[in-house]
Amino acid sequence: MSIKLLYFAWVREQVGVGEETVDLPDGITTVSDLMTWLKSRDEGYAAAFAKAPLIRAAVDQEHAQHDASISDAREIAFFPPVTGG
Amino acid sequence: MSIKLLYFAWVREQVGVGEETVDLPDGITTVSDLMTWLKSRDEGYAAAFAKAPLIRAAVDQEHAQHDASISDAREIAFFPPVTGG
Amino acid sequence: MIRVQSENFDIGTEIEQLRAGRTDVGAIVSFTGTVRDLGGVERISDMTLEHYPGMTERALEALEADARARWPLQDSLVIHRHGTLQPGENIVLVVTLSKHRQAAFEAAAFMMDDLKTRAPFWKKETTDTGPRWVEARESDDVAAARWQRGASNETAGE
Amino acid sequence: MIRVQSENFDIGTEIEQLRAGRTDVGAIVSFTGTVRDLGGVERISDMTLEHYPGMTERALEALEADARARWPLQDSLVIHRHGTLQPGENIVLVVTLSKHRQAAFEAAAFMMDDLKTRAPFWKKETTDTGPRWVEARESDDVAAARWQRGASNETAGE
Repeated sequence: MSIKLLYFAWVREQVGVGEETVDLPDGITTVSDLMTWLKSRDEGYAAAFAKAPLIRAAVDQEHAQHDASISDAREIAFFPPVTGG
Repeated sequence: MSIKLLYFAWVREQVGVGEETVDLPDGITTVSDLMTWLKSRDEGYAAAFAKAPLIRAAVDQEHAQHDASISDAREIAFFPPVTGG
Repeated sequence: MIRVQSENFDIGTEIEQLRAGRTDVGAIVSFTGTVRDLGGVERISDMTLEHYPGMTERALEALEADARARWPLQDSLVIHRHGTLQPGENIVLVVTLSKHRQAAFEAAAFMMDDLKTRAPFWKKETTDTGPRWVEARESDDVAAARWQRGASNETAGE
Repeated sequence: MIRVQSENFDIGTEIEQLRAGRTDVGAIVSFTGTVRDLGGVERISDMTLEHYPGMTERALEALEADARARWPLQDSLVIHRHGTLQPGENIVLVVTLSKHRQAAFEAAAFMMDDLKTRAPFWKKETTDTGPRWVEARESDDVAAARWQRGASNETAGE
């Protein structure tokens, strides 16, 4: 499964990239699974996703819980709690 | 006691005057006493102050209840509930 | 600052003058009340605002002082017009500047609710069927009452 | 209407465009959020707003639609900037037009509270001691929660 990933704010800074397209291994069905897999990729991802409880996710541009399914998702984003306004 | 009286909105229209200075007879010590005395003056005052419960008063430019004292007052105003804003 | 005037005001100009040069403000709230054509069977051709010169200024100053005693405001402004106004025209402007949005919102809402029940203005509408004095609304007393001491609407600070 | 832009906006111009030609509006509320210099030991020299293009527009459209489903609004506007801003500059503008003041106030306050917790923006401040990401505040979650269905903040109409 090929999927677009986006990172914002300090998640982006620690991961070292703002956007990428990845092929997911089998068995990754939730946001949480995806975060665990990303953490294993390299030191930057490990540092960013070590703070997993602080990280928010959006699946196809809608806020999503960590247990949300990512089947059929085309775009998943990770970021800290929002601070606009 | 010489005192300045002001009337606003439909109270003014029914009384027929916006402002006047009157000499009050003895024994008029509250807003309510003054309203009763005014009602006896002529038909216009009688019509206006027949609706006494609807009429609000200000003593020296501060909102006042009908039982408020008017001793030492220099200026008393009568008007309907306010409708600004 | 308070002003009572027959001339119109420009909302943007008033806000920009109040905020000019400040970097300690995080939230600016403005409320503008306008003459509304009721849009029912009757149409309003104009509205005349009568007021009590002297007492009006005192009442507006008092309500602004009350707001500033209850909420941390950097500055505030109340402008109320009198005279004859057409549908769509500005009647009243309240602006609040604060560090925090909740204080700015609450203080502006409080000032309008308080103004509606305390400031000595009276509206007379000219309608299709003749002139008539606008009657006070009970809902305005209810709105003002929710700010009474003890109703605890104050922001403790964000 | 919603807009996401790096350019500044003029509060007065935006309000006047929204209200132009209308006589069915009685209340106009505007909220402007600005870059605040904290004024403590640290000074903020600037602030950069990062956002999620695409999702930002969806989030702002959703919160405006929610507000208009809950309060009777004649019109509304949300503008949010991104990019680098100096202390004192505008960040966000919300404008609501309604027949009644309480609906205009509540809808504007709701939109700001909702925006603070849902719109994908992130602030990074440059201070005396270096850059830092602004942390989300628990008070914003509390403010947003008070509008949840069942909290009955809606105006029944004046």
